[in-house]
Amino acid sequence: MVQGTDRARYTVLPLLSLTGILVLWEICGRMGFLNPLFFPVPSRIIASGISMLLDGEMQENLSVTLFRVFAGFLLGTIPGILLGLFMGASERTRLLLDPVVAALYPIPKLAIFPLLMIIFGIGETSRIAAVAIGCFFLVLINSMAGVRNISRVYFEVAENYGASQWQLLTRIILPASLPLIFTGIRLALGTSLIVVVGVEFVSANYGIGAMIWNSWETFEIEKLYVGIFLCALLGLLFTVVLKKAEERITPWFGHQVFPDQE
Amino acid sequence: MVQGTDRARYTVLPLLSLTGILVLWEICGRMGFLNPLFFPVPSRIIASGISMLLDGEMQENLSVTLFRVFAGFLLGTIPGILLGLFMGASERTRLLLDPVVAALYPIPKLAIFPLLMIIFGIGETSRIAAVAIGCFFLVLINSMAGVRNISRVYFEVAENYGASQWQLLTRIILPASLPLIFTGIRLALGTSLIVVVGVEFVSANYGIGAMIWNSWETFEIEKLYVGIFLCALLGLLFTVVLKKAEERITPWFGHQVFPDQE
Amino acid sequence: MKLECRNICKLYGEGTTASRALDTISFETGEGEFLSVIGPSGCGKSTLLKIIAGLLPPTEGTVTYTGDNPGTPLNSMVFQEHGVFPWMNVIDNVAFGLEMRHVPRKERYAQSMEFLKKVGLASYATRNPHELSVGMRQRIAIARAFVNNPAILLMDEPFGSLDAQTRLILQDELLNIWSEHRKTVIFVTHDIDEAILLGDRVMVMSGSPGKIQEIIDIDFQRPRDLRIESTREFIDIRIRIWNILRAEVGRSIGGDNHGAGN
Amino acid sequence: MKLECRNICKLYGEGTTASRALDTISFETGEGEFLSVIGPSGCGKSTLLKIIAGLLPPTEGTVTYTGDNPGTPLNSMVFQEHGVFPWMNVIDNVAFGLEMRHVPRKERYAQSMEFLKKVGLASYATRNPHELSVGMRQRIAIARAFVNNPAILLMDEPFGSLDAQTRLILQDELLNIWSEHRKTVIFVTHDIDEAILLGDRVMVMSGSPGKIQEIIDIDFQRPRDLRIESTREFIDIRIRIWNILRAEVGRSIGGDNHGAGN
Amino acid sequence: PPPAMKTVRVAYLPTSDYAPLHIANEEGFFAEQGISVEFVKVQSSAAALPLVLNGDIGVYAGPMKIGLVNAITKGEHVRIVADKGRVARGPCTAYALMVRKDLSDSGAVRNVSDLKGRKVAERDSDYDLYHALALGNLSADDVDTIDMAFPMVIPAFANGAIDAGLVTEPYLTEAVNNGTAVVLAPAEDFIPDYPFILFYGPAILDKDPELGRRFMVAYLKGVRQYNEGKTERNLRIISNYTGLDRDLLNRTCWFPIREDGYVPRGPVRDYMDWMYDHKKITLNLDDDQLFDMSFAEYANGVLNNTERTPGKQ
Ligand SMILES: Nc1ncnc2c1ncn2[C@@H]1O[C@H](COP(=O)(O)OP(=O)(O)OP(=O)(O)O)[C@@H](O)[C@H]1O
Ligand SMILES: Nc1ncnc2c1ncn2[C@@H]1O[C@H](COP(=O)(O)OP(=O)(O)OP(=O)(O)O)[C@@H](O)[C@H]1O
Ligand SMILES: [Mg+2]
Ligand SMILES: [Mg+2]
Repeated sequence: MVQGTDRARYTVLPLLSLTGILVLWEICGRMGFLNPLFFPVPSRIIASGISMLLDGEMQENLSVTLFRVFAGFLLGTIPGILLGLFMGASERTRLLLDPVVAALYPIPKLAIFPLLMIIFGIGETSRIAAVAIGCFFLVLINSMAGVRNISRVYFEVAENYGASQWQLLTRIILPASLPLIFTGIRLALGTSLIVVVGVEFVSANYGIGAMIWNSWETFEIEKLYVGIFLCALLGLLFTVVLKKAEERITPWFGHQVFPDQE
Repeated sequence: MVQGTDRARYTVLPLLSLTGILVLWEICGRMGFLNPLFFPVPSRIIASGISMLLDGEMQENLSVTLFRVFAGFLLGTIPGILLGLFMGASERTRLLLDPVVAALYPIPKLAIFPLLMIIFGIGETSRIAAVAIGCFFLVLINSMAGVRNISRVYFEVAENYGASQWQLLTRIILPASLPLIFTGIRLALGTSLIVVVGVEFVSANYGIGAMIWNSWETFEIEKLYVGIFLCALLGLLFTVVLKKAEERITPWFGHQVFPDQE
Repeated sequence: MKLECRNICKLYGEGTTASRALDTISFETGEGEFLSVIGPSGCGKSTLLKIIAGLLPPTEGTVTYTGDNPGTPLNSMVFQEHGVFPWMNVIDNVAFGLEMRHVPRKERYAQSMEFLKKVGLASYATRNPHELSVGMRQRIAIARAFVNNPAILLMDEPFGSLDAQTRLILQDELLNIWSEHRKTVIFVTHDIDEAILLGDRVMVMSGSPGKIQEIIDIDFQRPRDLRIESTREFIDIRIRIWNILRAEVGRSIGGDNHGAGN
Repeated sequence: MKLECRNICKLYGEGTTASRALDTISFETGEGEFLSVIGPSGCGKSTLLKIIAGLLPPTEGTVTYTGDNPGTPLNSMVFQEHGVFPWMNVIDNVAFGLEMRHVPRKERYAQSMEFLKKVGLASYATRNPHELSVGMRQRIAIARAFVNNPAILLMDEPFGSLDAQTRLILQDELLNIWSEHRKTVIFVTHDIDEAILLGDRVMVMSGSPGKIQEIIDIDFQRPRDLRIESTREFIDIRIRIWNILRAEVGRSIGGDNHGAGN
Repeated sequence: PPPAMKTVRVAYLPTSDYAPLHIANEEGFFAEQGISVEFVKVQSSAAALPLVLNGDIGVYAGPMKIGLVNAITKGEHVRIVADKGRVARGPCTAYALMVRKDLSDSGAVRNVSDLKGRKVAERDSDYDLYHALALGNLSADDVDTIDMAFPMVIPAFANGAIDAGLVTEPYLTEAVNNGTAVVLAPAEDFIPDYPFILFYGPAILDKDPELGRRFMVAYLKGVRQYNEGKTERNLRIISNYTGLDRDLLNRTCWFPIREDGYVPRGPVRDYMDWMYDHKKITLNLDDDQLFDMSFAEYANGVLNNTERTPGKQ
């Protein structure tokens, strides 16, 4: 495979699918296959987005949401990784805590959000807590799977070479489960967006969720799509950044497996 | 390690943590550390649950929710696994679709639920669709990671022994990524509960989510906890069943890694 | 079946960081020839076999198979890292190639059992690979290649992790099968005696980048057995190969005091 | 350092499905003795080494270390499945044991570099293991054990996947180090010549369950080199060991026509 | 001969002001008209609007909202067809600006102007808030507003998370009941006659106006029974569909609803003008674009021929 072609495919293919969908959407809309009341064409949505950008509405909402996402993400992910690694490595802890995780994970954050407000008070704390909880379990479960996926021989080597529990964690368990931790992080970042929007739906003046809610209220359907597009865009951005980080940090992961791809 | 002790720990430890939490809660409640308006003690919640059980309210809501969960779960998980496996195996497909997945995954289901209702109509279809979408991405991303985690030599063997694409899928890719597919399924089952509750919140007469939301609306805080407990219970149940299935289907997965555990 | 390799080059990596693993490898095998390949670790033996098997595309050069192929597979490879599937039991692993060719279950089990007996694993047929020792797993891989009855056998250090006596038995068995069917065999080994004992010719390679140093004809009459090892000719060839390899090692380690007496 | 194993038994599995891997193994090593262990695949050699290393608890019996330990680790093991960490580069892998003991970075790199040179991998110090061949990875594992300077070296078929000349060099190097420091070494191999060339004694095992058949004293003077292989005594010992092993194989494969001439 | 049964989908919230629809259903008034009603529970009128425009839902009810005006501006066929309750001076208050009880008890907040700088909860009710704050010469910028779904207001009061909030029934009564908040200013004082309205969407207006006429007859019959007040029968029906405790319902304040379906234009016009002045909408709609009273007129004709009493209010 020629190098030029390779580089081209790494940038062209991903763009192709996205623009393809947008173009198709625009065409279907223009040809009248889509009800413009609910499915406005991308060009109109973009126009609406630009005007929101110009009057600062977008930046304001975006920055508020991003703050909540990152704060909640960090607060949920870091303990989630640590506990997940620990539960993956120690069967006793896993037996003890697995049922608790299994019971708490499917509790809908939205249902207990009022309770979170009571516990953490209103305002940012409870919103960030909801995001953190959402991230926590996803990362935990994936990190746990990551540890359990590690080949036993690595643990034997570490033990034989006298690794302390801490060294075992930082030099073996953590790096070896990084590929799956990344999967967890990827899911968690996406989920943190979902949760933050849900929470902003029910209680917030600013943020992308509040913006989407207000668009429903005022039936400014383009703004709603701008909000959804922002979610999609952020998701995309997160993924690209994560993928770059992943390639750099875990280069041994993710072989190409089909013959056409070498 | 004596066998008896072993068996004891496998049943005792998991129960220990759960009952421990409940007992602690009951004690705190009885000693007046918790506001009974928002944090009724478990015994009262259980009493309320029993009365709901006796008058059939619980069974009705539960069966409605379970139907939505399973329908959505199946509809989302099966294509999710297949596409995930395919994207994991084929770099071209991955490059093409990864951005789309990354963009669609963080779109909040609740925000687009009204759009889903417009597309799928009012009623079960749109609710099940929301659940299916929620499951789809989780399983997809985990299956993809599962495939990319497969040692390259297995693919080389399969190719060398003339496996067709279909045989590659069913005999190598699928079984080899089963451990991570299970992780995805576990997350998806939990999430399907979360999504169904969220959806029942905003549009349903029956179901656990509707029950929880009605309890908020009608100040029957015990019922709310019964709803949350049901979610937790279902989550637990799902996990136990999945774990049994996992042990049976993927016995080679999940070594015990700390020396105290052999 | 005959095989011809013409000017095969292989680069790993891209651009300035690319490293040359194989450099203009050209050779051909006769019809039904047994070709041993020996060379220092990292000289590209595995890379060459994978290119011949069509698992890796060469950067330059061609591989040509000629001769008629009586319905059986073109080539079967025993991989250095065995690649036994943990999710299939022993007999299913052995029967893998047959299954890929849709041989009926009963027949493929019968054939596989025969070879399992030959490698001494008959009583392990329904065990899972993770319960077996490393050497036993390598024997599964060997049985899997044999039972597949390919036109050309590609073996990458197949006996490397076998115990001495199983090794001798399988060498013998390999020679038996080979003299029966006169398949073309390319046999990578790091054991000089083994290379000479088995091969019609021994191809001696050197590393960085991988090149053919010499191809030596071995003229012992067949059937051969261990007794030829004490002949004058055998010892001469052994010393000749050893001298090529040693010169090679001298270069690569820098010619310090590491001579091993002979 | 001396080692004493007393009545070691090992069962895998539980209850009725348990299988006996080792049966009342008793032996001791002298101070600074080099003990070779040879036996058919699956006879429990790896299991025994892991029990000695403290990585597996014996079902019955005791392992006792006596002698004073000058600050260096009690034992270091070279694993049959090498266990080189894909997330560390070559030199970090080699320096792993030193790092665990908090040797300063500079010093551990200097020491590791020395051994990397000895195994011919100096120029690969900063490469990632997944870019190396299988044999090169095994050399990393060997260097890692050596640089750790343990009181007792446990080696599980360490030279199994090395090419002939690296193997001879490392045998020589091992003997040099050993005669310098007079460490106790337990060396598992499947090569009879290697066992005799290196060992003060050769422990011959049989399988199902693993038992000690005989422990043979090897009285060649040290330093030894390849020349002893052509002596009468050497050949006698070789035949003696071979006969024990062959009887063993006869039993396990069922005594059919698989004798390999000698 | 009774016409063939037709299905109408109606969006509703589980509050007492949707009672006439449920009464009409329970008492068989819809069935009399050959209509079977399918109630679709929604969480807010905003969630229902797209479904109305889409034709999935024929009838919905609620306060005047910007979204509705925007939809009509875009040419959608939705019209106000009848009254469904108003903020009216009467024996009780159904909608109010409330303040946390401890703030009121301590005297920290005596009137609206004391809310300056405090946290006030509201849910998409900028018009109401604007006028409520105007009582104390405050604007929305003078307080810290928090957008919050209604059921969450009570825990928020209890937790001290908010200082004040716009609260409607039954949360108003419940908050007073459990001692978390008291009324600071009833809605009658700042948005008198503010209307809640019944709307028809394209599913009726375009597809089957005849169905709309029959629906209106049954609805207004339901209104009449609703206006009989807190009778045992009414309490039972409302308790059934809201899930609210019968005693609580008995204590809550019920919005008055006009039996002739007439919608006072003035307050609607006030709201429109306010929205236009504050640039919330781009077009000030005229009455033809907003109202279609022909259904109510038809129903009044039918009902006044068969029954004696004309609308009381
Ligand atoms: N985890 C396990 N569960 C069950 N049986 C096991 C397990 N590990 C090893 N065994 C069994 O124990 C026996 C000894 O295995 P071991 O790996 O010690 O053999 P070995 O002598 O090292 O073989 P090789 O030379 O092939 O490496 C084998 O019969 C194997 O099937
Ligand atoms: N994926 C890869 N990326 C970069 N370099 C690689 C890769 N695979 C192999 N190489 C390099 O190619 C060379 C040849 O590797 P190969 O595995 O073919 O050697 P080999 O002769 O089979 O060695 P061994 O006897 O140790 O198995 C080595 O120097 C190795 O570092
Ligand atoms: Mg190789
Ligand atoms: Mg072993």
